[in-house]
Amino acid sequence: MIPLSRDALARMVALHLPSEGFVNLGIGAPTHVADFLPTESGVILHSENGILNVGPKPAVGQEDWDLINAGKMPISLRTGGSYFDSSLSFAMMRGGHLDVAVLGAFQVSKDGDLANWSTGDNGSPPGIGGAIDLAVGAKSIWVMMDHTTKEGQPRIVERCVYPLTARNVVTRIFTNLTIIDIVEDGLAVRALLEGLSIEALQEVTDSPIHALGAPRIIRQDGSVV
Amino acid sequence: MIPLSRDALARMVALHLPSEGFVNLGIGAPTHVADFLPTESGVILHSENGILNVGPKPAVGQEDWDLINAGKMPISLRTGGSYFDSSLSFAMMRGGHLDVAVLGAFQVSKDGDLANWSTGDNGSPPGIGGAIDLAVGAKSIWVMMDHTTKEGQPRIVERCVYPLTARNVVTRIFTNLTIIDIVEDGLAVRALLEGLSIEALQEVTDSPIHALGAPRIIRQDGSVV
Amino acid sequence: MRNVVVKDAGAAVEGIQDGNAVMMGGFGGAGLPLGVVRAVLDTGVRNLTLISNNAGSTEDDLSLWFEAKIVRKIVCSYPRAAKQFAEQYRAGTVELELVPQGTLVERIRAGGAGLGGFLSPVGVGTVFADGKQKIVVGDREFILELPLRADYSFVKGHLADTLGNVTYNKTARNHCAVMATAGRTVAVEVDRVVEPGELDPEAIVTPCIFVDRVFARSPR
Amino acid sequence: MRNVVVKDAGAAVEGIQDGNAVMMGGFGGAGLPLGVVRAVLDTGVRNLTLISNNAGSTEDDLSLWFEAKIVRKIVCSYPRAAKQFAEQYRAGTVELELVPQGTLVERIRAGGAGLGGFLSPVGVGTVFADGKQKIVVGDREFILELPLRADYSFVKGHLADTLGNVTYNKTARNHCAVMATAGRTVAVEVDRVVEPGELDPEAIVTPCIFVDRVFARSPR
Repeated sequence: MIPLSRDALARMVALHLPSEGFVNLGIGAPTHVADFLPTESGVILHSENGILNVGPKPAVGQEDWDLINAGKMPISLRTGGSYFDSSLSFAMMRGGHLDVAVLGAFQVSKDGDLANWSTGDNGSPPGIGGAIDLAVGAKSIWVMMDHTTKEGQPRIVERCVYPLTARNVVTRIFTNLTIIDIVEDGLAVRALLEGLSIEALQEVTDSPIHALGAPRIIRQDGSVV
Repeated sequence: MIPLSRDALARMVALHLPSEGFVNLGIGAPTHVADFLPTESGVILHSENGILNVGPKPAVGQEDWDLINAGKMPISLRTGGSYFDSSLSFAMMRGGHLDVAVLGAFQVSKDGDLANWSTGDNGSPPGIGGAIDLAVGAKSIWVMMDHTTKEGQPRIVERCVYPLTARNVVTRIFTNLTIIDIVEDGLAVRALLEGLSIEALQEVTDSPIHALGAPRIIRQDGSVV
Repeated sequence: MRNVVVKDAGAAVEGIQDGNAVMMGGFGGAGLPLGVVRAVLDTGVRNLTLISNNAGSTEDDLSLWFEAKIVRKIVCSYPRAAKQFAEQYRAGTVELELVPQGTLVERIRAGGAGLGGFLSPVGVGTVFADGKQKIVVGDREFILELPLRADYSFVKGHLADTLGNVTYNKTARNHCAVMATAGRTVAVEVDRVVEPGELDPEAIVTPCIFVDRVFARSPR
Repeated sequence: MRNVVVKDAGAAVEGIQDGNAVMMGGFGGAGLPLGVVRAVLDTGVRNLTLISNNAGSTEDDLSLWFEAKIVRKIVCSYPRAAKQFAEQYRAGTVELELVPQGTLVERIRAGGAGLGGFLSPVGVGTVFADGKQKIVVGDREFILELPLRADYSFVKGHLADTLGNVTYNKTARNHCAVMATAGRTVAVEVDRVVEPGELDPEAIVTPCIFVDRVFARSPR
């Protein structure tokens, strides 16, 4: 049983985004989700630096450095897109107008607390950016991350030890092993990587999990059956 | 000695507006000031419903009811004008970006308190509109009004009896008899209608006034020499 | 692809219920979605809370709502010159919350932008401060003003594309652009519906994320 | 007629003094007025408070200010990936006030709009609430965030007319439009200066009332 590749994880998230929904993909791994969105999904991507209906990155040599995403990478504008200033952009975010924000995370707690901006390392300057506004404002906050740290430590925890981004906001976690919903009675496993048992997943998860009905099966390519 | 006509009062105010200044003319008599602005003044007029660089009213039959001023009368847009929404328009006002707001008033106190939205009559619905935002926000608040009520009662008073619009905001009063600055040590008469004495003006003013140097002379047409 | 075009004003107001809070764009007649005014009347809803800069004149406008007595409360900056409203007001059958115009639009903006309120210098030392929390910052006193949201926001745009991006015409933009951010359902009456790509992305005032329904005004 | 065009970046920064607060537009390089970056360096001012989303990368940008040690404090949302800043930060020679990006732009807007502050849900229950007043409205807790203004706001526009009306280019609009409302002196570096009337009145983003100086960027 091999954990999902980055591509497969991105594909799995992409396939779950609501049709015609307004979605912000956080910087880092979440941005990669855009590459796996089916064209017929109708998903409209927002980037907090002031653009709605983000299109794919332009061909090499065609970059316009006045047309970038929140990760400061060149993008394009889809037909029907628009530009606006940061105050309107963050009004969209904080005001609950986005259907889903997909964010990376260092840790997520069983209560949906999110820690994704700092590991508390005081050696380098901290940066918060717009992730915190997304975490507070979008209708649904999804996290995508590796299930454990490089050292094998769980990232889904009873209580975050890293500085929080926001409390009680995450509703769904996509990892390279599973899809977990954070619901009233705890962490509910909706889908499991093919060949992985709930018991094995529990071993790398620092908070009790339970199955939501019969969990669906995640294939190696990120599709869920 | 005849008090200034409405036209002459409007002309007097127009001649005092700062060259190339950003000015809002309140609804009612102040709106009339626009008709007396010398073209070379370069004054740029703002109207709070979302327009900068207001031009004259259009010819009869040429009215566009999507192009109106705060008094809901048809206007035009001068070259270099712009449209914007109410939130930006009131940001201009409250944020101190206008050089002068010219407002009508029922009463002004010696401390610059302004009462211009209600006479306390409970029979008809009150209306506040945007006058209060102007009164708080513009760099200079000028009032233009008849010196007394129709019944001959002073409008410049020790203390307003009508509900206040804002406290300590008016810096200059233009009436059909005088121009008075509200300064540290009280009401300073800058200009007097030709033939009118300070003593005679004091009789129709309910708060002590004093001359600022030798007051200039207001001619019957509203010019000041 | 997303398409928010509905066939007429009736479809634009679908779902409105007794007791709803409704924002109506416009300053005077400019920006007032007139088709919506009539369509709401036709639904027979009552007890509305109306958030609007004005309360109608004596014309074919929001006065119709007061004549039909479907407004329980109005949040408004300038309800003067509104004959039907004035009658209801004097009879005590409609409640008025009078709000300075700039404060009104800023409260709506706060609602749409997810803020809990803002500190305003407007109204300090006047009756507009009555009953409101005062907060001192530095040596200056402010009034805490609270956000406004509504069940429905109805505004008048100029052009909209089928995705729901909207432009406005001249001073008809007024409160419309902000109200379009603060309704749970936002419907826009426009002069014309166009295809995606026909509006300049730099000149779109209300991006489609805020808009749920769009319809073209019928020729009068 | 009003004409705010000045000849170059040097004229645009005239009057800047030691200890001034300076807003610099831009998100990454988009919207950063690069001519101003150099012109401010050339004046020899020091001890600036810099309000900016970023702290430069290692390129020809705000990093130059940190290399030259002319910034005493930065108010910023994302100073990571800024090598020269990081060195100063680690050495303790520059103060950092870290502000969430949306809060940063909203504080600047509040400054420009004459508000005393606003109630934000962002940061509640985190270190971003430390030292700030909490205000409960209904059953929800908010943080009181205070306005930001500056002695100078420098932003990058696309086109400006001689009156000072400004448009922006694509995502280079970002913080620029709001910063242009919140400086005591506002100077805009643009790609091209045009005559009044050449800009669409519906598409002007920053009306000229906010703008004190405009200059055309030199070809690089």
